[in-house]
Amino acid sequence: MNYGYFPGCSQTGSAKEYDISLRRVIDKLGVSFDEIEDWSCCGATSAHATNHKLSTALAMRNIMLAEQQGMESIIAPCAACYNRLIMSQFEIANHSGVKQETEKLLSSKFLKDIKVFNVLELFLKIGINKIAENRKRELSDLKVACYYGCLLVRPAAITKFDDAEQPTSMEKIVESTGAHTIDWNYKVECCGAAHSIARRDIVVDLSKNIIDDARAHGANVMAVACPMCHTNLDMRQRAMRRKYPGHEEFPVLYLTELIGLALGMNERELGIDLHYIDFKYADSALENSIANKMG
Amino acid sequence: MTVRVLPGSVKIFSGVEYSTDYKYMCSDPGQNLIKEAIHKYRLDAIVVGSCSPHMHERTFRNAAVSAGINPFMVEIANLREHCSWVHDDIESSTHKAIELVRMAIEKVKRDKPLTKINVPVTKRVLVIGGGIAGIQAALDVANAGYEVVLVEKEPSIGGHMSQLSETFPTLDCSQCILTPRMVEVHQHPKIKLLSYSEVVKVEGFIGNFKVTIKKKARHINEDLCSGCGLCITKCPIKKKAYNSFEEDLAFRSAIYIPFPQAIPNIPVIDETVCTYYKTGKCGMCVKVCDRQAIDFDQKDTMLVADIGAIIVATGFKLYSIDKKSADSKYKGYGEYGYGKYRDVIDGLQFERIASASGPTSGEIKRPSDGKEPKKIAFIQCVGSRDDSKGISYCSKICCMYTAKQAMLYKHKVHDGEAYIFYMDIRAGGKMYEEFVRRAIEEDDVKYIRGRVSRIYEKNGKYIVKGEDTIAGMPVEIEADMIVLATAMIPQDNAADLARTIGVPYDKYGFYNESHPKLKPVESTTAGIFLAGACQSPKDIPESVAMASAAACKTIILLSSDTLEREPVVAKVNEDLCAGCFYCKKVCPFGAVEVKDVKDINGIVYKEVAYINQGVCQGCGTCTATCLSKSIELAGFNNEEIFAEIAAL
Amino acid sequence: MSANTSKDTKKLQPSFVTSPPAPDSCQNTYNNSDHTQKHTVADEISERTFQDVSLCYQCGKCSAGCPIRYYMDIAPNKVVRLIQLGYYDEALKSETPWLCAGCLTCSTRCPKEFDLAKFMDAVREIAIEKGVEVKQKNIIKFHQAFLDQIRKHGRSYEVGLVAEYKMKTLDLLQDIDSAPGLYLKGKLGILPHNIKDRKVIKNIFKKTKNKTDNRDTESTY
Amino acid sequence: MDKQKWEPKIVAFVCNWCTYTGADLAGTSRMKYPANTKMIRVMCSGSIDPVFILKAFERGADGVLISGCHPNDCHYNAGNFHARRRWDFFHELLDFIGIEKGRLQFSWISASEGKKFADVISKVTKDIKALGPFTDYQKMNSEFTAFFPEETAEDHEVLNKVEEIV
Ligand SMILES: Cc1cc2nc3c(=O)[nH]c(=O)nc-3n(C[C@H](O)[C@H](O)[C@H](O)COP(=O)(O)OP(=O)(O)OC[C@H]3O[C@@H](n4cnc5c(N)ncnc54)[C@H](O)[C@@H]3O)c2cc1C
Ligand SMILES: Cc1cc2nc3c(=O)[nH]c(=O)nc-3n(C[C@H](O)[C@H](O)[C@H](O)COP(=O)(O)OP(=O)(O)OC[C@H]3O[C@@H](n4cnc5c(N)ncnc54)[C@H](O)[C@@H]3O)c2cc1C
Ligand code: SF4
Ligand code: SF4
Ligand code: SF4
Ligand code: SF4
Ligand code: SF4
Ligand code: SF4
Ligand code: SF4
Ligand code: SF4
Repeated sequence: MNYGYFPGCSQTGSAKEYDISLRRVIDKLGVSFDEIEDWSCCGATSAHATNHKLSTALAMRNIMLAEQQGMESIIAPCAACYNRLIMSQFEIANHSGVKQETEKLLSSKFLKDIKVFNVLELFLKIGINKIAENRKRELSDLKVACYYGCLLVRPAAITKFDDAEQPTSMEKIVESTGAHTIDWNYKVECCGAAHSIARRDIVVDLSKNIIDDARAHGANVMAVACPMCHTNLDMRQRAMRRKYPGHEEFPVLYLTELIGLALGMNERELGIDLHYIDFKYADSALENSIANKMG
Repeated sequence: MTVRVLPGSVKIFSGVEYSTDYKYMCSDPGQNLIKEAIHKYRLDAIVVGSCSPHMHERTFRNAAVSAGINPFMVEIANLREHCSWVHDDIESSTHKAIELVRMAIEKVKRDKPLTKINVPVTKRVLVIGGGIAGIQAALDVANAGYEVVLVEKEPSIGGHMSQLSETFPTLDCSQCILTPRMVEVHQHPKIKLLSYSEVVKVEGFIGNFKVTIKKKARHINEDLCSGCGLCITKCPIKKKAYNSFEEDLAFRSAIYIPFPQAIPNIPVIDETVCTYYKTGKCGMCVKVCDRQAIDFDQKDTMLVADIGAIIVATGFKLYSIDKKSADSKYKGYGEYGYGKYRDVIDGLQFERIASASGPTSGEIKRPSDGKEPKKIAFIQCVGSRDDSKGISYCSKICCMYTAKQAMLYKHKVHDGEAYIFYMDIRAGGKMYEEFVRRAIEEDDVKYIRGRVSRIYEKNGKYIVKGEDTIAGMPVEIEADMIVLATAMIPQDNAADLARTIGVPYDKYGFYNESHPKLKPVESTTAGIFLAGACQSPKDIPESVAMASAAACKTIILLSSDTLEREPVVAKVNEDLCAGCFYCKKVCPFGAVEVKDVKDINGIVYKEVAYINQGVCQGCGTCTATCLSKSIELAGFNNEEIFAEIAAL
Repeated sequence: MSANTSKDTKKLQPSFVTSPPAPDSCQNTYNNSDHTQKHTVADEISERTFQDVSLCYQCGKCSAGCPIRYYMDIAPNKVVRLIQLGYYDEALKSETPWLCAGCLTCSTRCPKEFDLAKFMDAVREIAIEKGVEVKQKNIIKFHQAFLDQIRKHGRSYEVGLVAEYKMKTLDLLQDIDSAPGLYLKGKLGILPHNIKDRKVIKNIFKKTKNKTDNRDTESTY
Repeated sequence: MDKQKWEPKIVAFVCNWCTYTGADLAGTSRMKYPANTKMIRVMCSGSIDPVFILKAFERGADGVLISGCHPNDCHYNAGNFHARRRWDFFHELLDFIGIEKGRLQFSWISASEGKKFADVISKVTKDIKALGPFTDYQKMNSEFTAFFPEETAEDHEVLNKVEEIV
């Protein structure tokens, strides 16, 4: 299978490891990407927060490029990008005039229907049994809180791939790595992503609630599928501790890193060492789990 | 308009034998004038230029009849409401009056004598559904001296009311007022109760229905069983099936009577859990029953009944917040956990918990750990008034039952706190608003205006995230138990049943009344009436009022031996009919049937439409639809209307 | 932001309010407002969001679930209410639309299927066009800085973003605990990724620039 | 024809239960409207055959009005639903055969809308007056009438929909 790839801006910077781990993992699973050539920012949050026409045009430029480069579908690993892309597609398809207006701005016409997938859909498409089959490590001592954040499954009427309130697709994927998942309350609560810089105080509070609930329900690691979530939940833990001195560090991994671990890669290969909160999946654990499996 | 000139003007139209004018044509002297003219000039049709036919058509038709001509050979030109009263200009209105009379003349020339249709009436009423509405209707009809067949799909009658604890607005015990009624049904010589039965087919038409009823196998011989209940106590299968009467808050045995006051008080064996049906062993019930009433081989049986009128009283169902299948028109509440929290219950479950005969003997305990909830939250309009979940209407009764339940809670848990999240309080009814105020003022129930966004569990408590939209403040309550006032929706099979018996239903599945104001208990199908919550959400007083009204309407129908109907019905010309059956598709009343046409050898060579004159209501939709123009509506056939057009 | 406060412009208010008891402090901030105008702010919002504001029946479920609710000056449902009734000034001046994180929780749960997140987008957009003074200056500056990066490079360039944001807000200390860390971990590039076809991006920005926006081109939307 | 003195001839097909009764109410309320319109009463607007309209034009009507109960308010539940579907389509057809669309008008008038009835009649009369006399009626012949029944595809669709709803 071959997909068009829209990395999104964060993947080139603060979420480098998401990009790295995603590429490594899918390569191992026998899938490859073609990065959309000369892609540009989808405009996420700031554009649609302030100018709807700009927002649609910025997002749709990438869809247009994909179409012109002969792609049928695109993977957008960042939840915010994914959301912007499908919402813009929805606007164009459902509201009169938007399509023409956007085509004018891009001086080109939309001819095909390009399907945009998020990273969960990607793994479901690849087949979670594929992960299980290629498993090198048994992550059975991990109790994972799967965090979808707000934009991955919403709005359900448009995303159409999982339940908006009680989603389960990420759990299915994580369980294919041999790790356990927990049921918790903050799966789809927002971490305040958009305000990461301008209102860090809000982000710190919201992210802390999310981490606390995961811990309270017995999780020892969290899986995310969005660079913005990761920034808030990982990087902001220092600020969290400043504001809430009792805060204990809690590791937050990208879903792709978790899968990478299961496929036998190490922290360095997956970029886990780039996180703020250390996560050492010690080789002892590896041995333990294998021993457990044998015994 | 100058009336004076009319007689002379219309006299010249062909076919007019005599014309005259009179000031009060509908008065006795006026009518006599008509009768005399009929005799004197041997008239065979008359046109009256007068007021609206809706006013005096009947008067003039009767006059015609007494003078010996067919009542349908009378046409009325509406010269008052449609001409003299609405036009000032004398010349043009006089001209119009002449034309109106001419149109009527042209029509009457083509009118055919018609006779009223007489259909016999079977003096037996079918009541479908044995809730309070069905019970009330059955008793009223039976007390008027007519036979009633009451069909109830469950093993016992009683419906939802039998599950309620106490009822608003008086807080009297539901069972106490219902049980005597149920017993009365059972003992009434005119009522035949068919419990655990369903209507599977309805044929025929008003006064003459033929109804097929399936009596499901209870595996108990009803004639032998005394209802002693020994079999139930001895049945070893005790916890394999949820007790649906207790809203799944308790278990029941494989052989069971739904609840102690059940009517009839005869058990049913649940084949899906009984050991005998699984392994062929056990038979404990057989051993203990000294009346040999257990009959494992009993089969479903079909009964056919001749029925004159039908009352549908199949009630409602409570919406559940569970996740629904993708094709369902409803959606569940993921934000409230799709029903995964055990202490988040619905209204009927609370009724059972508050009921003295319920699983907790009336003590307020929460299902998860049996502890008494000290803080309870009620959430109104769950499902209702929610376009996104598929139910746009207001369920009408939940404001009231929520107030009632909060009160009952406060009466039983004195140190408890009760919060109600509401959007509006709809308490229109006698003593209803007073009842709600009592909950607030005397029982200190806290009403918070705002829809709850989310419920989740945290350390054994349920966090209710709300907003007080009046104060403009966010609200978070840590409750021990939550009661959802979920919507009243139609029964699961409401649409199927509607199609079986031939009543129309709305987009939700509630049955349609014939006119929302003036014919609220009639369905649009003649001879079929509606009662209770199958028509729309209703409380008990309304259900009962509607049931009595429906009963009264059937009694009116049954009080005569034959039914006379206006002969304005459609008829098919079988030679022309192409058998396309478009007419069958459009007929709103299902009056069109398929008829085989046979040649002399008795071999069917074509199918044609046949219109059942008892069912046809004379709307004429079929006539306009028929491409081969094979259908005519008596009294309004094409020839008559063309003549009117031609007379313009 | 330029304040267009002018004492003699009439306060925009619902037509049923006859004598406005408006204290000076809530005098309107528009430069082109007049309550007799036919095309109201509510109409404008309906057009941009393809949904009528009258859909909302004020149940409050949006506010009940909003993760940012506690930081807002007024509840999200109240912003809708103000627009429904024609209290445009109050709605546009509220911090709430600026604090809204666009998380779609409200839109997902609204019983009337009203897309409140989209509504908030439109309110912000109109507030900018009308030149309403926004109290959440940092948020607006962040958006400006973010979009400037895209305009210049075609992609968001985090170093540039943070630098520009700092310049705008003069809040030089705030992110000090993460930015150096990011450098050390090799996550922040020193140079921006410029896309090739920056012309088209510039063009999009130019063409979609809000008409009534008359501030300097470099740092507006 | 003397344009000055010319008065349009209008035929209204109305249903017995709503519009006819509404017209009665206009009468009892002494509301005034022009006398150009003559009414033909049918049981339900669903029973109005398009042929009736063509016949009316053939007979020199300058305009035709169809009026029945409001949707959902039909005495027969679904009759006017059929009417509506049929008319949408027929309206187009009329245009196609060269009769100005404005000559055929529709409205839904309930039994309690006497005022509306008077208003509608006044408006229709005005509209038809503005269109001037319909002179093509001599050219019309039963060909049109024969032409109409061919249009089944649309009816098909309507019928199928109805089946789902009823
Ligand atoms: C939680 C709750 C609390 C309430 N509290 C009050 C209160 O305090 N006061 C008050 O006035 N009202 C109250 N009500 C309302 C009351 O329950 C209803 O008004 C009443 O039950 C309606 O009666 P019904 O006979 O129309 O319908 P139902 O009670 O639903 O009875 C319908 C009957 O028809 C049977 N049936 C269904 N389909 C078929 C079929 N196809 N063939 C044969 N039989 C069939 C059913 O089994 C049932 O027995 C409450 C309702 C709820 C949900
Ligand atoms: C402003 C208003 C608007 C309404 N709008 C609607 C609406 O849109 N839809 C709707 O469904 N309902 C509406 N209603 C309600 C509706 O008017 C009533 O439901 C209905 O009129 C009640 O009918 P009734 O026969 O019970 O009483 P009434 O209409 O009051 O009739 C009672 C009759 O009894 C006579 N009478 C009284 N005392 C005696 C006596 N001692 N001896 C002899 N005769 C007596 C009276 O003169 C009167 O004729 C409205 C009501 C109001 C006030
Ligand atoms: S106008 Fe009608 S009511 Fe009046 S006298 Fe004549 S027939 Fe009777
Ligand atoms: S079946 Fe027999 S044992 Fe059971 S209740 Fe009836 S009579 Fe009693
Ligand atoms: S045969 Fe069935 S119903 Fe009878 S006692 Fe055994 S399990 Fe119970
Ligand atoms: S009756 Fe009350 S609780 Fe029930 S739907 Fe209506 S407003 Fe909501
Ligand atoms: S529509 Fe006409 S031709 Fe077709 S079946 Fe009915 S009567 Fe016969
Ligand atoms: S006239 Fe109406 S009710 Fe009678 S058969 Fe035709 S469509 Fe059915
Ligand atoms: S949830 Fe929807 S309907 Fe309710 S207040 Fe918010 S926007 Fe309005
Ligand atoms: S989109 Fe905005 S208003 Fe809606 S819930 Fe999220 S933050 Fe609150």
